[in-house]
Amino acid sequence: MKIHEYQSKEIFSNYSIPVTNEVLCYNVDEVKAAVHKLGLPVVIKAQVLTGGRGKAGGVKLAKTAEAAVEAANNILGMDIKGYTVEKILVAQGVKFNKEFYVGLTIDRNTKSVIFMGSKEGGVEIEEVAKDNPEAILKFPIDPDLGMTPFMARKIAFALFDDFQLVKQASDIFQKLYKIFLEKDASLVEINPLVVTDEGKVMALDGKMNFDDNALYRQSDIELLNEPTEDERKELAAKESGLTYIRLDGSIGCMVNGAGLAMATMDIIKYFGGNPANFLDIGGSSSPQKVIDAMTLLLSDKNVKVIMINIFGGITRCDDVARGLITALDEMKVDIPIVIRLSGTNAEEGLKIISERNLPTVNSLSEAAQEAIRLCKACN
Amino acid sequence: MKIHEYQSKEIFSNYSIPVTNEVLCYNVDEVKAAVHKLGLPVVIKAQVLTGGRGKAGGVKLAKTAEAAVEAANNILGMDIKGYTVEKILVAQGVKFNKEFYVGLTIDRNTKSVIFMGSKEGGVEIEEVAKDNPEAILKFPIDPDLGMTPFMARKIAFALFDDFQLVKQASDIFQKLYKIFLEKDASLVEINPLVVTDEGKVMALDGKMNFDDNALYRQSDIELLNEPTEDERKELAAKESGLTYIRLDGSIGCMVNGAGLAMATMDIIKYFGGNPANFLDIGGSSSPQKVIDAMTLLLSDKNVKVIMINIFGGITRCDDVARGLITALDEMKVDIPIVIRLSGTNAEEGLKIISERNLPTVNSLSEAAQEAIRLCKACN
Amino acid sequence: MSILVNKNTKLVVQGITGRDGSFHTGKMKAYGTNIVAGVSPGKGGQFVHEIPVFNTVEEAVKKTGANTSIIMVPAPLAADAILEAADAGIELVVCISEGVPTLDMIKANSYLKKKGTKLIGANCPGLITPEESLVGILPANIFKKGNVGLMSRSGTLTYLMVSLLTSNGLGQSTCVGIGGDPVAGLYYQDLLQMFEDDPETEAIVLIGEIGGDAEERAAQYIKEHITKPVVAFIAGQTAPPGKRMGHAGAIISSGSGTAEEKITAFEAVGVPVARRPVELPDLLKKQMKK
Amino acid sequence: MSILVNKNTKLVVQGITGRDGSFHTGKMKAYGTNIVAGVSPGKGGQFVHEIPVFNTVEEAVKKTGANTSIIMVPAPLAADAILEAADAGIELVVCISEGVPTLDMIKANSYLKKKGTKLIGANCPGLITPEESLVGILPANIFKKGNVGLMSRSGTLTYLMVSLLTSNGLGQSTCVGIGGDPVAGLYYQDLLQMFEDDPETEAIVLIGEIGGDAEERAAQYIKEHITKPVVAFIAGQTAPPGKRMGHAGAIISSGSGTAEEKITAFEAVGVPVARRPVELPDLLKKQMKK
Repeated sequence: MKIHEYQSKEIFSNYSIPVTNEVLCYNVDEVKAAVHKLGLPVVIKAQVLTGGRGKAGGVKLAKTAEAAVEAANNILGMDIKGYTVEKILVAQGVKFNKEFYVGLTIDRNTKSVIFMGSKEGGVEIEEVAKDNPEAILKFPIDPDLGMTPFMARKIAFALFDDFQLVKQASDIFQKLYKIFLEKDASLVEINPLVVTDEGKVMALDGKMNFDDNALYRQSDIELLNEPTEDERKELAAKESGLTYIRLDGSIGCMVNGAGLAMATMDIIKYFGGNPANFLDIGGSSSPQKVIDAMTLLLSDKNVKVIMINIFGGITRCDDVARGLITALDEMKVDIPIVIRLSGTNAEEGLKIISERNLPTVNSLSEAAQEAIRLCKACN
Repeated sequence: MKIHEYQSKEIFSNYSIPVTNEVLCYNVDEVKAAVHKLGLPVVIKAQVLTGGRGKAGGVKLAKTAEAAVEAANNILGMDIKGYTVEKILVAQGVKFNKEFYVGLTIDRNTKSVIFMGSKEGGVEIEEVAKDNPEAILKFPIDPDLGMTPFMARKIAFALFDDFQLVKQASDIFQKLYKIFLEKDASLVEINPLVVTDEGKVMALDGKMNFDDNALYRQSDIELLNEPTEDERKELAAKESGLTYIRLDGSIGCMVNGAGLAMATMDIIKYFGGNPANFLDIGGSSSPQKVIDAMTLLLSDKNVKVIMINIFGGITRCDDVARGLITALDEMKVDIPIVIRLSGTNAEEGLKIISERNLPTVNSLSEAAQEAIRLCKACN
Repeated sequence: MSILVNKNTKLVVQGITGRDGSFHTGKMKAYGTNIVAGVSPGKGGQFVHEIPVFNTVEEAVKKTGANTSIIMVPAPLAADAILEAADAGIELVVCISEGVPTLDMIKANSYLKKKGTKLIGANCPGLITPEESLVGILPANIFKKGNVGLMSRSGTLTYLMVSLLTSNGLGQSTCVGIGGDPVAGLYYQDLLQMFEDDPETEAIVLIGEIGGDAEERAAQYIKEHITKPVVAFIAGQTAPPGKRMGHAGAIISSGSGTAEEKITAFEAVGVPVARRPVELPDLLKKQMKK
Repeated sequence: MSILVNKNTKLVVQGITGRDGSFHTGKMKAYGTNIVAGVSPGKGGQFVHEIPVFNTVEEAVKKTGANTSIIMVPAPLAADAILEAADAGIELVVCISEGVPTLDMIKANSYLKKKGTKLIGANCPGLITPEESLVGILPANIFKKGNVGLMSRSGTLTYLMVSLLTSNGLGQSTCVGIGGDPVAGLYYQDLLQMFEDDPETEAIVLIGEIGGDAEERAAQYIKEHITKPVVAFIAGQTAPPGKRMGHAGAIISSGSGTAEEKITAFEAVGVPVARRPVELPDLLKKQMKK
């Protein structure tokens, strides 16, 4: 789960990490009030749950109140990678002489939280990572020790020359780790962390992602969730025990298991087709799940064919077949369905299916080819 | 540092560990009000910073208001092992059917906090430890894990049969460990932890000691300190860099280092004398320390002879000698002094001393024997 | 031989009285797994499928000599269950539970390392040594005893692969589902080395997924340490970037972790990668003949 | 040989710019200890007694190859300094600082165990291998090279003992002050084994104190593992119960940890105990002749 810059910085601020003075605004009137309150210059920043807003023109420096209003007018309502800008952050302009990148995330290799720091802040860190990987320093944090003072100092000495800055930075680093742990984050980033002309270390931006598996114990974070329409659909699916991701093809897929679902999409593409979605109905096999999955697939107008690929394990093929029959009874399905059942209770499942004269196929490749054929026939 | 039962239970209560309803009282009027508030029966308990109050008659059950007043009258002002009872705790009487002992302390062998639990609660646990050591179960707590739910449950299953009790107890155990860590305790005890007739697990008593070395970061705990007069003297000494413990003999000792100080006392006793104190002037050797130490020794009217035993290391013997001369110049010293200097700058020190015609001796045994002789001569 | 589980496996089921725990205990027992105990706090003294239930893992180990544990408890309790198993001296812990918070797993892994306990999972289907021991929720009927060691980050895709292997006459020594979480227990490298050291394993199948760099690291490890033939498959060759495909591990972003990079990494160290599952058995046979 | 410190010791002084740190650095250097670096955050680039100062231990280790550290920083910072040394790959850490909170030392010891780092202290005078290396605040002039290994929970009492040994012609292989805190690093058992394994050590002196059961455990260990002659002394034979005698460790309560019990424990395993310090050299000579 992601949250906005202004929310991340509110959390930083609650942990006494210095951030810019700033006001969240929904309209131009609020921007005027904010400029009045903060003084000039200000920076106007689009608040959207995606990256790349800078390139998209979603960040503007304004030296006059008029410029601030103009920038706000331009940015509000702007589309950034499919996200409409509904909120903007008006932040006090700060003079600084150096930009750093710091971030914490999970490192699967050391099985720890890893701290990343770079003197090359202020730019897209992914590009630094690609072009100049040594410029990003990495420090795995021992989970039994946490971010000790010495470790925070060691990192700070690697980034800063002046001891006054080292002291400020190491304090911030300890707090960032504390935030990461206490909020069950999966990513905490400050880019840029700056040294102001007054010699103060300060977060000019903030980014936080959270571990979805831990949201149950982070109710204050969960409240901040602002899913997009697609994400809402995915969330609703998740509540029914389904993992659903909408894509742009026309073959609706229903598969059990994430890996098999990906492999199914791969096969469809391999034979020249285009999957309309990733849909994993998961391990357990209640017929209701199949009904929910069918509803989800049929709600996408792009779907021309449905391809069902089940490898019975925990999932029992006869359960799937029964769910499918019920779904067909309850809802109007006027597009073709290709079914492949295999594994636990496949024979019983196939028998149930065949009683309805639904087409079944034996292999995954066959299923994909048949789905593509039917899809082309629809056009 | 020790605190009272009522203070320990206030801390328990702040961590949501169930304790009895109770009121701290300083006089009989307060006891009457407390009985009115709590209802009958009540238990009246002396609040003193020492053990053994039960045997001394400092704990009484009162079934009527009159009995409560009588008990309070008896207990207030009572002397328990040299401590005068100035406060009493009036606690709601609770019916219970089983008493347990639980405690946490430092285990130097496993280098961890160790949890101790026994089904034989309500009695002096030291006696259980002596007579029936297997009745005390011990669980070292991994410092990297802390008191995990499974560990608390494991301990609780070892003590309780009923799962409802296990759940309550394991919750309490986790909180006790949290208290131990967050308050830098050196001992946390509940004796007895009872199961009430209503099936509730509850702390009827509470005891906490704290790590003196950590008091600097436990200001709320430090505020609870109530040193006795002797302890105040010891504390004042500590502020001058001295470790002083008053004993009941007549040979005042001034030594550098705890081990050497103990060995010096041992030697005095070995030759039939009696040390008036343990006094360690510590490692560094400012003359002022020697002056402070002399002042402390002379403030004890029992002291008949002063025996100085310095093994110069960090401590320089000439510094000690100079401090001694200054002390003799500044204060009236009319009792004999035996001096033994050895180690770093011993020669210079002895030279300074000999200029004042003060007696010096060569070995520790000789010093002790001379001090005893002089002491006897004083009587 | 085989790896990790075999006829000497004495299994304790943590969460045996739960719906899933009870169901799969039945399945595992039916397969012949030597299940000696179950654990469910407060249910000690009961029996599930005639298996005695204890209140704590420690008690189960003391009374039954259990050396392996499978965990099927709700996700918020799973990490604590792992710690309990390690504390009790269990040698191998298999955690099926899905949705365990990552920070819990980091803490648990650190403790396991200290205790020398092995972990498979969390969020995994478990593992099987065909005809000896099933410790997991894999559909037993598709497996066949043989000499191919298999490891996979995915569940049902593994079943598909195994059924292809079996129908092509390629039996398995041990098949391990390592799980798809960001922080998992034993990983490709660990298992590659175990298969390398296992005399019963003649060839290795590695089934990977998009996301992370585990496959790239595995490729590097194979180059440096593995002499037996290895064949791979990568799911998610056509997944769009930045989308989370059901496994926490299966996310590709910023141009790293794509299937193409992983395939390149494997082929660069001489590990052929099947483009479709159905191609894998033949690729494997070819490698084994070399 | 000797134990723990010798001519190969490359010492880094943590807290070198402090009053005590600077003073004892001078003393140790004068004795001939190979001090390669100092550490003091923010003072990197300076020199103390011509020794280069670094901001972090890691940097000091990288630039100078330091393998041993002595810590002379204020107590609230001491545990973190220990962790920093261990993190930087230091093999032996000697913590002089007095007054370190016990829970800090518990945490630190757990990490050291994981890293395989050895610790002496905290709250100890350090150690010396005469004529080779002094890592501590012990008065160097009383020591003499020889074959007696000595360990002690006390400071000045040790000096008294050593001067008695030296004046009786009994030189020392290594003398170690293990410190008097409730949770310390290397303890009697660890050092007993090291002296047992050290060919240069012919006999061992153990100086104990009242409080705890460390001496009783040492006696048991001697019985089971030590073949070299051992002689002991226990301070606090006449200390009243329940009084804290300056060392956190030296507290006797509830009838355990008394000098009498400790003496009995040693004598029961054939370790003679001197009643007065002055008796010890002769006892030792007698044992060595056996």
